[in-house]
Amino acid sequence: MPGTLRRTRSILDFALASLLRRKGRNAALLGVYTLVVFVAASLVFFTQAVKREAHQVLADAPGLVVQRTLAGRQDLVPLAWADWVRGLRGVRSVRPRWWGYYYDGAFGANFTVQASEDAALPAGSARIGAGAARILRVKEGDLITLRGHDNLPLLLTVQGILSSDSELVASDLLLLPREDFQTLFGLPPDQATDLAVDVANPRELPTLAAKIAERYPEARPILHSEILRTYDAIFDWRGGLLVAVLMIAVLCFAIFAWDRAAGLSAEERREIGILKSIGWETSDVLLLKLLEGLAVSLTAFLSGCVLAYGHVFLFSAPLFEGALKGWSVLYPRYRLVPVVDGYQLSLLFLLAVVPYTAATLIPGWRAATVDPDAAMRS
Amino acid sequence: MIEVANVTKTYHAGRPNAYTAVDGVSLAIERGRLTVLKGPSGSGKTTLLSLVGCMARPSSGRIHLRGVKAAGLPAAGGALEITSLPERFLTEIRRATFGFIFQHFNLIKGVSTLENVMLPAYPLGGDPAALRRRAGELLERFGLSRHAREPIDRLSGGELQRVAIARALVNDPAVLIADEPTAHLDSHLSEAFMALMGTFKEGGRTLLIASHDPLVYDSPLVDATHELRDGRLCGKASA
Amino acid sequence: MGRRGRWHGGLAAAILALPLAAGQAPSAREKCPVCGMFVAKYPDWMAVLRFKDGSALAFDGPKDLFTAYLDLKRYAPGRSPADVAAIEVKDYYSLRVVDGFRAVFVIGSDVAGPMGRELVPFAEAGDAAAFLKDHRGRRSLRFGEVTAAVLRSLP
Amino acid sequence: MRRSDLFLGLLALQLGLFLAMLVYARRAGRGVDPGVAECRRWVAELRLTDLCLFTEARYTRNPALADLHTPFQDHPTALEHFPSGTLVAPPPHLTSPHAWHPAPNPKHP
Amino acid sequence: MIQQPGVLALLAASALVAAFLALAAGFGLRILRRWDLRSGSDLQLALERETYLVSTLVAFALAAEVVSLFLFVFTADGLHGRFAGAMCAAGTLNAAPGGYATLLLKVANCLLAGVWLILNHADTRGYDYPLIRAKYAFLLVLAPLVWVEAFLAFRYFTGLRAEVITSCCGSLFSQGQGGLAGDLAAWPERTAMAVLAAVLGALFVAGGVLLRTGRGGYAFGLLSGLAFLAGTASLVSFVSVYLYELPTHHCPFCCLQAEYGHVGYLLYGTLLGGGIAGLGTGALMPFRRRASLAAALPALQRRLVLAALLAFGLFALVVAYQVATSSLRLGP
Repeated sequence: MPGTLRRTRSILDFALASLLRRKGRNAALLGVYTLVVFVAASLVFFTQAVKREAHQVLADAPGLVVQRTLAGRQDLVPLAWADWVRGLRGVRSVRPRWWGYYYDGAFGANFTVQASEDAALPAGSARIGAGAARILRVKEGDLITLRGHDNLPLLLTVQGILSSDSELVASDLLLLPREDFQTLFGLPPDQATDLAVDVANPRELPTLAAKIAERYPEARPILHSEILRTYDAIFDWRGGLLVAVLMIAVLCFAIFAWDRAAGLSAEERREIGILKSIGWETSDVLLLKLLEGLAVSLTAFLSGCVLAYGHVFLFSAPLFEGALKGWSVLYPRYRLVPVVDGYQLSLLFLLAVVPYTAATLIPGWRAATVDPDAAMRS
Repeated sequence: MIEVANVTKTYHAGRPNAYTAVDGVSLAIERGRLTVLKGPSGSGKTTLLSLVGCMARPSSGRIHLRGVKAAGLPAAGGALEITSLPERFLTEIRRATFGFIFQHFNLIKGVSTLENVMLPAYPLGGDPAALRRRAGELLERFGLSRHAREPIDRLSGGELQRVAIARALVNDPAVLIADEPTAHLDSHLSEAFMALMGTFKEGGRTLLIASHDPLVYDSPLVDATHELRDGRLCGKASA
Repeated sequence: MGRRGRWHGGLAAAILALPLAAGQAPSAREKCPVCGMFVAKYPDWMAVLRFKDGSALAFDGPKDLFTAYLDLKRYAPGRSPADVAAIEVKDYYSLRVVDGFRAVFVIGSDVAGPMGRELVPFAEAGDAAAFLKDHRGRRSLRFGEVTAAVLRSLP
Repeated sequence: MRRSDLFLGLLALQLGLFLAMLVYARRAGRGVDPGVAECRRWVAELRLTDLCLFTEARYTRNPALADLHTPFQDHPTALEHFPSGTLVAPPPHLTSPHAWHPAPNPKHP
Repeated sequence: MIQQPGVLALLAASALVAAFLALAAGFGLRILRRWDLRSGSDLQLALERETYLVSTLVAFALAAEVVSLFLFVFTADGLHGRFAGAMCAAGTLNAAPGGYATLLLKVANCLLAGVWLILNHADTRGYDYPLIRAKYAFLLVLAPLVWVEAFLAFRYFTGLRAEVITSCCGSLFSQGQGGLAGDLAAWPERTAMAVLAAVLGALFVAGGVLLRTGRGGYAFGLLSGLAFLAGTASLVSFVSVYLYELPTHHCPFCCLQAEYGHVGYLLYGTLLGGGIAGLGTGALMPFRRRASLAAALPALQRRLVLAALLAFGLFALVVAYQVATSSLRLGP
């Protein structure tokens, strides 16, 4: 065994020497490769982390949200529904929610306005999310003006700003007392946006949803598990789409690698001929080519993953911010809790290292089977 | 040591560009002697060297090696028949038995002198420190120590050949094969080369040189000469 | 929990009866004396058997509690049904701890507990009847009606 | 110093960083992150249902509560709204009536 | 079809491996038909060179298969949230036809590719290519299996639709359920333990005999195969139960998760390694009398036997440790 090990190390020595001799080209290859791994790994890390974050953060979300649809669009829910739902077995509480969107043309931001049940929030005051405060450039005690449905301005004193730790769920929130919410949007008093239902035993949720849907055909109950599944689906589905796009990049890269390995220069061909003439065997040359490939792909894989880790978890994925933000101006500042597991790593390995190795396999073999006497006959 | 019986080598057999480089050659090379293959270029000398040196397999005929140690191979009456062995085994025999000095030196550019000398031993998996020492000693013996760390590109023709010789010796082969060794040397260096061959012969190595340089085949060190023309032996072997 | 808990699991199981305050959640390491599962993983199904001396056994479901209660010789040697001070089970709908002696249990429903088919406990007979209808239950039983034969009918 | 030693050292360094990243991620995943705890508090208090990642439209701000017939979101595979629209697909419960959910199976670890 | 990064990567890898084996099989067919060692013709030289390519291709395929085997289980495990009723990989694999078949074929192909590489290694030790026909005939069997696997994987993943109601491992691997999985789970624990102990015991005896006398290689190979099967079956039947300390939980996938210290990798890794080495030993037996292998083969077989015994021994130790330290007591 030590013989095999020493042979591998000696051949590795030579593999590195031959990589170093073509510094420029191999550095370019390594750079592109690392970049591909970096982008793929960033994407995978980011989507997995957001998925898990969503699961953790939304663990205490309502067990069931009951909406009403009118001609296929979401509509206000009559408060009478709440009373009926409250009477169902297993329901612990039913809390109507009043919330909506408010577009502020001056700042170009889309805020989420929600009525707060907090008694400590007197009429004429508001509590706002950290991102909203940033956009509006206000601090505690300042005044903000919202334009009501009746075109009258609604003046609110900022009574508090939500902590920056909560930005992932509350960055764009404007929390208003219920009266102000109703004034702002002119909501009928006996209706709410939707109902948040909590149950003691989550096992009972599907049964409850079925009962509600049966009683109110226009109701749309959304289960807690469906909310969580939405985030899985979002980041798997379109994450997969991006990976499909990325795979084209990987493919291009593999073709590049193939070309690079197949288009051996006369110089390299001569070198392999020399090696074979001085006593290297086909499998030695194959090993040489394999080690050359591994040296590049392992370096690229490891550094790409580590860089992606830094990008996503230390710097909150600034490269994706543009894509996630869209044309909105509000973007939460958050730090994701690192998630790296075997699934992601074996996925990245399969996506990054395997195609490259595959692409260089046959050219490597072709190079390795140069006739040993070719060097003599040249 | 080496017996070549009725060996033919045809390249591209069955195709329009088929070409028989060696045609029915039989000869014997004896241990500890200096044998020269002479003939004009294109006469099949190089091909015959590559057949004898286990680099290629003949299209027909037999080559037997005597006194070669090879694990896992059958040796009938001490002679090893190498004509139909897989490349893997041919390589194993080759690197244990033969050292090659090529016409164009065949050194690898961009790699240091020392490493060039060590290269043939890499696949053997021997102790790297011992190998380095051995290569260093060889370089010292040929007066190349000060170039050990330099890339090969900066060396002169004579130095290059001495590096090539050092490389041929690094696995301590029983047979040295040289193909047109003096083609790129001036007379002075060619004589020095032959003197060196003389010391190897005294050291007990078998030498096989292909050349059309009179300085080589007329040298008093030569024990036997075989003349090749158009792939066939012509005339009697002179001993 | 998980692995770390397991290394100490043997220790915890050795101490069979632990004092549990009323309604108090069992420790993460406490295991069901019948099947050996971690009780804390299934808080919704937890059932507790309290003895008069203050000690208690926690189970991961009413089924295992009944298995033990009907065979105390085996699961709590040296004790008899007369030593039992209270039985606590969790009402399916409210998940509140209720008195097991007075609870109603539904069997044969489509709701499965950690050990498969379960006796689903209810504080109120009305709840049990509604559950029986919603979840296609077979029948509801009072505490005294639960026998070894009933347990055997629950795989 | 051989080249292979240098390279293996470099590789070991990278591998070390890589493993450190794994170990750190596992440890970070185990404890409760203060940010996560704060978010959970607000989710519980305000009965929130969604992350505030994309705020440009209502179906991206609250993807789990999106309408079946939101403008632009007329086909699941349409790239209706480029940047975040590529990330946000209609929630799965839109495509099938959730009321037919089967009773959940027994939980296991 | 579910567009998930893992699924895409798996399909791409399957396609790649299938293509590579198609290539290898093509070369194999050519070698089987045209091989003539006595000839020094260009064709023969080209064929000999192709053997290097084929072994490289198969080695690559094995490596890719092993990585994708893990990714397959990970992906199936990660997807369970998308299917109502699925709680781990076991449920996801049941959500569309072909899930289990793909997994089983993946495992079988890993084993076969491993054995092929062992044959190939032995072949390169002989100066007259002693196994050349056997190994390429074998390759022609292996390649269609890989194609079937790729096809099944494709069908499985395209057949996956979210919202499919599936059974989770709780119902799949529970007693009283029909089918192979249910039967395995219903296997009485003591019988399963006894069978595993007997097979492993016999394996060690056979290994000892083989090491000492060089006889009984076929028996050893057969027993290795049996030990692989018995080991897998015992994982479903009783090891899982002790491992999870849940008397009803027979899932063979949960043990891969962090909660159980990833002990599943050790168990499956040792089983797979032991199976490959043991079956390889058996597969080499017919060639022992070849003159060209007389020197090399016994040494190779010894190494393989030692490796197989080491792997299965480790497996047995881990299982014994799990059972001994588990605080689960079964049944009334």
